[in-house]
Amino acid sequence: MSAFDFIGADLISQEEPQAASLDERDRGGKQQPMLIVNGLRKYFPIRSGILQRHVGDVKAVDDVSFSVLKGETLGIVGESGCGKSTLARLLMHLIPSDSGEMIFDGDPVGGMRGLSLRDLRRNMQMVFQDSYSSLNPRLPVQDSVAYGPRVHGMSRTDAMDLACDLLDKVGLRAAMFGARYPHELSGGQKQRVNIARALALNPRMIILDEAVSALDKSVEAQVLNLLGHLKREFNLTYVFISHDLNVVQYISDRVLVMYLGQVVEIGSVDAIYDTPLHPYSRALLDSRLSMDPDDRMTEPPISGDPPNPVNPPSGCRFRTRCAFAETVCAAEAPSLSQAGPDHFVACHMVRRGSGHSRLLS
Amino acid sequence: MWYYAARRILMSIPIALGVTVVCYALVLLAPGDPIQSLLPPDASPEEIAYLRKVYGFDKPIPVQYLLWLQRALSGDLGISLQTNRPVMLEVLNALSNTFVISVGAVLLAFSLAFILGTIAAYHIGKPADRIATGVAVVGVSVPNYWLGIVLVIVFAVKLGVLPATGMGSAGSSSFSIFDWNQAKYAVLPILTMSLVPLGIIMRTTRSAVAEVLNNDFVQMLRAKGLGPLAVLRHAIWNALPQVLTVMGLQLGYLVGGSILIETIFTWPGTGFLMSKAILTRDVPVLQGAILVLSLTFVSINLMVDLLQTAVDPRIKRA
Amino acid sequence: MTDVSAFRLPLFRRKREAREVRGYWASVANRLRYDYVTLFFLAIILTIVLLSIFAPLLAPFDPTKTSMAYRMKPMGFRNFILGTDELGRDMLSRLLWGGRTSLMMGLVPVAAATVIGGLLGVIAGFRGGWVNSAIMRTMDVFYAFPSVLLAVAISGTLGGGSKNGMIALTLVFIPSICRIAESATTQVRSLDFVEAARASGASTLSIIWHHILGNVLGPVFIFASSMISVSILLGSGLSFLGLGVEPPTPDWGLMLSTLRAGIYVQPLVCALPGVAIFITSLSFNLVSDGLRQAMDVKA
Amino acid sequence: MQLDLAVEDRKPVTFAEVSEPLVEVRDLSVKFVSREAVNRAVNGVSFSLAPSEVLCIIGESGSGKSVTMRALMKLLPPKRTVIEGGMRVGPHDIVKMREADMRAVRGSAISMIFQEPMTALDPVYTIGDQIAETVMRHQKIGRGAAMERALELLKLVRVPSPERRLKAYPHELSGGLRQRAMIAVALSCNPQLLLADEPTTALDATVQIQVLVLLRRLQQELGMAVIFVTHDLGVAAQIADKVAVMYAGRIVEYGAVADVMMKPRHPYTVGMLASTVHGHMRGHDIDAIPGSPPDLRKPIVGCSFAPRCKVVSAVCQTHSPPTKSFGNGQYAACFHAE
Repeated sequence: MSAFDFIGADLISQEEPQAASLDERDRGGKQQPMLIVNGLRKYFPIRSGILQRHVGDVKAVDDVSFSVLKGETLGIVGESGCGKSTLARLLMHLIPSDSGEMIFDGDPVGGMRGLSLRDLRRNMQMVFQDSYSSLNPRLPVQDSVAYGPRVHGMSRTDAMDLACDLLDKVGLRAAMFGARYPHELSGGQKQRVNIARALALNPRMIILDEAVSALDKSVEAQVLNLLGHLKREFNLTYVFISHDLNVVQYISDRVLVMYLGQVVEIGSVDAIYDTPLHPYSRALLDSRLSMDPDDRMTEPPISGDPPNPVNPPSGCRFRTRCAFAETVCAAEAPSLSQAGPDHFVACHMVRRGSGHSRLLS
Repeated sequence: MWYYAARRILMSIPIALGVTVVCYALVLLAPGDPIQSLLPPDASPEEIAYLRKVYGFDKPIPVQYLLWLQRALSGDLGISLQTNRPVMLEVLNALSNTFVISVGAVLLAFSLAFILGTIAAYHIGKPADRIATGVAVVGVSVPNYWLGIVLVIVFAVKLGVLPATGMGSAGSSSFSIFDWNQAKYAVLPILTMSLVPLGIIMRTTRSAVAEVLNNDFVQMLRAKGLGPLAVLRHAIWNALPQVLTVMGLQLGYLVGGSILIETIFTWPGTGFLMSKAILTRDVPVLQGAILVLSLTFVSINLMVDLLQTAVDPRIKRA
Repeated sequence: MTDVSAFRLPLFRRKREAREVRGYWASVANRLRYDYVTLFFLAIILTIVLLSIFAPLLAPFDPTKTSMAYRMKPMGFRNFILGTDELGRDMLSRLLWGGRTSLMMGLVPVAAATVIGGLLGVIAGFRGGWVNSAIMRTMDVFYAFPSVLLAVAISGTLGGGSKNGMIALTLVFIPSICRIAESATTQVRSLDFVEAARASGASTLSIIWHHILGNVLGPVFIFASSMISVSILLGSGLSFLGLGVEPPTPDWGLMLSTLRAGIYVQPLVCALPGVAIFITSLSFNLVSDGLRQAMDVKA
Repeated sequence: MQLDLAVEDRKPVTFAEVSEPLVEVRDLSVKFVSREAVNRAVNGVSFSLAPSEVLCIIGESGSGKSVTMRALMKLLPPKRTVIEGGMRVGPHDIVKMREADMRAVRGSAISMIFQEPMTALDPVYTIGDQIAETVMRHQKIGRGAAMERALELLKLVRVPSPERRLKAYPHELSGGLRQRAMIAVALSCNPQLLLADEPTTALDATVQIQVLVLLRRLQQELGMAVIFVTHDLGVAAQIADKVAVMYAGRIVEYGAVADVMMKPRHPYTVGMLASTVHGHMRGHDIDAIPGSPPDLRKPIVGCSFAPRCKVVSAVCQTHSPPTKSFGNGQYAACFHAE
C-alpha cells in the first residue's frame, strides 16, 4: 500500500531506466514498469478437527508489493517455505490470489476492463524447475514446445516449424532432439526445452522458478549464458527466483529478499549485496560459502531453521532468529522503508523513531 | 488421532445411508409390483390393498423409503415369503454361520499370505518369489466354486476323510469350531474360501514391502549394519497400513461374497440364504441379507481404518 | 482474439529427420517382445478367442442337441472327444460355444465400465471441488458393497439373463475404475507440465485431451486389464447361481453348475468347464501382469 | 566381535599413525551389468586417506562419486554389480569380506550419512528408536542404556530440547534437525570413517553452513576420517583437507584443498572453477564447459574429457592420459597439465 506508492514513484523517476530497445508491443512507454504487484496475498487454509474447521492459515504470500522494470531481471531470493514458488504461481495466475492487484505494462490484470488472463499469459510465461514433472512424458519435446502456439490458433505445421526453430535457438538441434521424449534427455537438455516452450508464445516477460537449481554446475553455467543471450535477443524481462545467492547476484539487476511470505528487503543488486540492511539479508549473504580454503567459517551466522509459515511470529517475522530483536519487534510489524536510492528495508532499525534502540543505514 | 477417528466414523454415516438407498432402490428396480413380491401369488385384491396401505406403497417413493428405513432401523426387515419368519432373525442366524467360515478363511489366508508376500518381496526376482507369485496368480485365477467341487471330489468322494456338504448334525445353534466332529464340516469351505484372499493379500504384501525396500532409508538401515531380518521389520511396519486396508476389504468380501462357496457346500450362511431366496424370488430375504451384509462390510472397513491410525504415526499425531 | 501475426513465423519450412527414437508405446511393445511368459499366455488368449469366434465352424455337434442315450459319457466315447454332459450333449461343442458367452461376460462389462468409470474419474479428478465430491461419494456408496454381493444383488433383483448379468458386472466395476482414473488425474493435474499448459492459455478440454488422458490411460488400462479375469470369474459365478446366462445357451459357469450332479459319475468331464474358466482367467491375469511391468517406465 | 575390538583399540592419533593410511583404495572399478548394457560407473580409482583426515570427492552427477562411496560400504546390489580392485579400511579388506562380517563393520567402524534426511530416516520409527537401534546392534547393550546414549548423541549434534526430539518422528522435525538426527545415528558407535554423501545439498543456505560447521567440529573432536562427496566447490573449500575431482568414473585431479582450489591443474577442474558463478562476473558470459559428460555405457577411447576440453590435442583422442605428479602431493591425469 503505502510502500508501493513510493517504490513506484521512485523507480519511475530513476535516471537511467533499464529498459532496452524499442518494442512495438510496448504500451505504457519505457518508464512504465513491466509489472506492478500491489498487496498480493495468498493464505492456504489449514483445516482440522471433526468437521474440518478452519483452524489457521499457511501465510504463503502476505501483502507483497514490488514492481519489475522493463528489460530488467528481478531476482527473488529466500529459503524454502518463504513463499517464492507460491508468488511465481500467483503472478502467472495459476492459483487465485486472496487479494492484491497486478498491473502489466499499465493495464490492470483481470476485471471488466483489464487485461484478460489469456492475453496476460501470451505476454508472461514461466519456466519451472527441472524435474520429472516439468515436461509431459507422453509427448515428444517438439510437441510440448509447439503446444502453446497451437492453443493460440497457429496451424500444426507452422507451430512445429516454430518449435524446431526455438529448439535450435536454445541449443538443441531440433532434427536430433525434437522427436525425443523427455526421459531421453538430460536435466540440462530438458531445461532448454522448458525455456523453448516458454519462448514459444513470444512473451515479454518470463518467470524463472528455480530454473537452474537442479542442474550440475557446468550445465548451470551453460543455461545461465543461454538465458543472457535470449534476454538480449528477444528483449525479455525476467523474474528470477532462486535460493542460490551467487546465481542471483550474477543475473539480477534488482533483488528482492523474502522471508516467511513477506518482502524484507528490495533494492538494486549492488545495494543488497554490498550494504544489506535487514539482519536476515545479512545472515543469508554471510551464509554463502567462500571458495578460499583459508577463509573458513567457525561460527554459523545464524542458528535454527526457518520457522513454520503456519503461525508466523507476531510483529517482525524474523525476530525469533534475529540477534537484535527488541520488544518493538514483537509488538509491531515493520513496513518497508526507504534506506537509499532504490533500496527498501522492512526493519525497525532502519526507520528513525520506530522505537528500536539501534539505527542502521 | 481422536479427531481423525471421530471424523472417519462420521464420514461412514452418509455411506451407510447411501447403502440403504441402494438396497431400497434394488426392490424398486425389480420387475413387477413390489407388493406382489411381498405376497403369495394367490393373494386376494383386498389383501393387496391392505398391505399397500400398511407398507405405505400409496405414498411417494421418498416417503416410502423413509418408512422402510425406519422399520429397518428398528430391526423389522419384513417377513420371509418362504418360511414366514422375520427376515432379521433368518439373516442374523445365517450371518453367525458365515462368520465361522469367513473368519477361519481370513486367519488362514492372512497369516500365510503375509509370510509368503514378505518372503517374495525380500527375494524379488528369485525362485522363492516366482513360486510365491505363481501361487498368488493361481489363487486369484481359479474359480473357487469349481475348486470347491474338485476338493469335494478328492477329499469327500475319493478319500472320504472329510464331509462334503452341510454343517453336520449340530446345526447352527450349537456349532463349535473346537469340536472336530463339527469343525471338520468347515474345513473344505474354509480352504476353498481362503484361496482368493490369499492371492490378493500376498500380491499386495509383496508389492508394498518391495516398494518400501526400494526406499532410501533402507540403504541407511543397511549402512547402520542391520541384518536382513531387522531391515524387514522396518519394511513390514511401513507396509502395514497398506496391507491392512486390503486385508479389511478382503474380510468384507469374504463375509459378503461367500454366496458361491456356501451354495456349493450347502453351508447355512447368508450366501446360502440368498441363493435360496434368489431361486424362490423371496425378495424381502434377499433385500434384508444384502442390507445387513453391506452394512457389515462398511463397519469392517471402518474398523480397519481405525486400526490403521494406530499403526501409522503420520496419521496418529495429525 | 488470436492474432497469429504476433508470432514469430518460421522463415522456411524444414524437413524433419525420420524419428530415430521410439515412442512410449513402441518401447512398451519392445519390452513385451522379450517377456516370453506374457507372450505365451497372450497366444493362449488369442487361441481361445479364435476358437470362440469360429465355434460355429469348429464345433463337431450342435451344442444344444440332447440325447438321452448318450448321457454322461466319458472322454473319447464314440465321436465325443471330451465326452457328453447330463443331457447327452457334446462337451467339446458346448465348451467351444460356451467360450463365446464367457468371453463376452469377461470383456463387455470391463470395456463398458472403463469408458464410463474412466470418464467419470477424469472429470472428478480434473474439476475437483464439489463435482469431485458428488461423483466420488456416490462411488463410495457402491464401493461399500462387496463385489460379489453387488453383482448378485443387482442381477438377483433385475432377474437373470446374460444382459442383466453384464449390466450388473458393469456397475460393479465402475467404482473401482473410477477411483483409479480419479487418483491418476488428480496426480497428473498438479504436475508442472499441466501448469505450463495452463500458463500457455490452453482450454480445459485441450489440456485434458493432450496432457491428462495420455498419462491417465496407462494406469486405467492396466487396472482394467486385471479386471477382465475377475469379470470372467464373476460372470461364470452368476451363471453358476442361475443368475447369468440362461439354459440351454452354453456357458462355462452354467455348465459347471448343471454338471455338479455328475461329479460322482464322470469327475473328469465335469471338471472341464472349470478348467476352461481357470485357464482363461489365468491367462488374462498373467498378460495383465506382463503389461503392467512393460508399461512401468522409469524415466 | 572382531569389530568391537577394532573400535576399542582406537588410540589417540599420533604422528606415527598418520603415515599408515586408514583407507586405501587401489584401482577400484565398478560396473553395473544389465541385460541392455554395461555401465562403467567407476574406472580405476585409487586414493588413500589418513586417520582424522577429510577428503572431499567433487564431481557432477554421474561422475561415480556416490558409487565409490557405496562400494566402500558394499551397499551396491551384489547381483548386478561387478567390483574390482582393492579396498582396505583399517584392518578390513572390504573386497574380500563376507556380507555377515561387513554388517558388523557398517554403522560401527564405517558409517554413512545421506543427502535427503527426509527419505533416509524411517518415517514410522521415532528418532530415538532409530539411533538406539544402531547402538543396540553394535554394542550389545539394553534398550534403556541405548536410549540414554541416543539422548547424549542428540546433545552432541546440538539438537535443541533433545528429550522431546527423542520421541519425535522424522516428519515432525525441520530439515536441519533431521540432518542432525542422521548425523547422530552415524556417530552413535564412534566410527573411524564417516562417509557423507552430499549431506548439505538439500538444506537451505543458512542451515547448510550450520551443519558444515558442526560436522567439521565433530570430526576434529572425535578424530575420525571423513569422505565427503559433494558437487559444490564451496562446500569442499569449507571442510576438506584433501580434494579428489572425479570425472566420468575417474579421479582426474587430487591434492591438498588449497592447492587444487587455488592452482588447479586439470582442465576440468579449471573449467569447474570458472563456471562457478560469482557476482563479479556480472554482465559477462560465464566461461562454461561446453557439452555434457560422456555416456559411460559406451567404451571411451583416450581421455574422457577430450570432447569438452579447451586444450585438447591429437594424443588426447587416442591415449589415456598419465597421472602427473606436481611434487606438492597434487596429481592430475592430463597430458597437458603443468
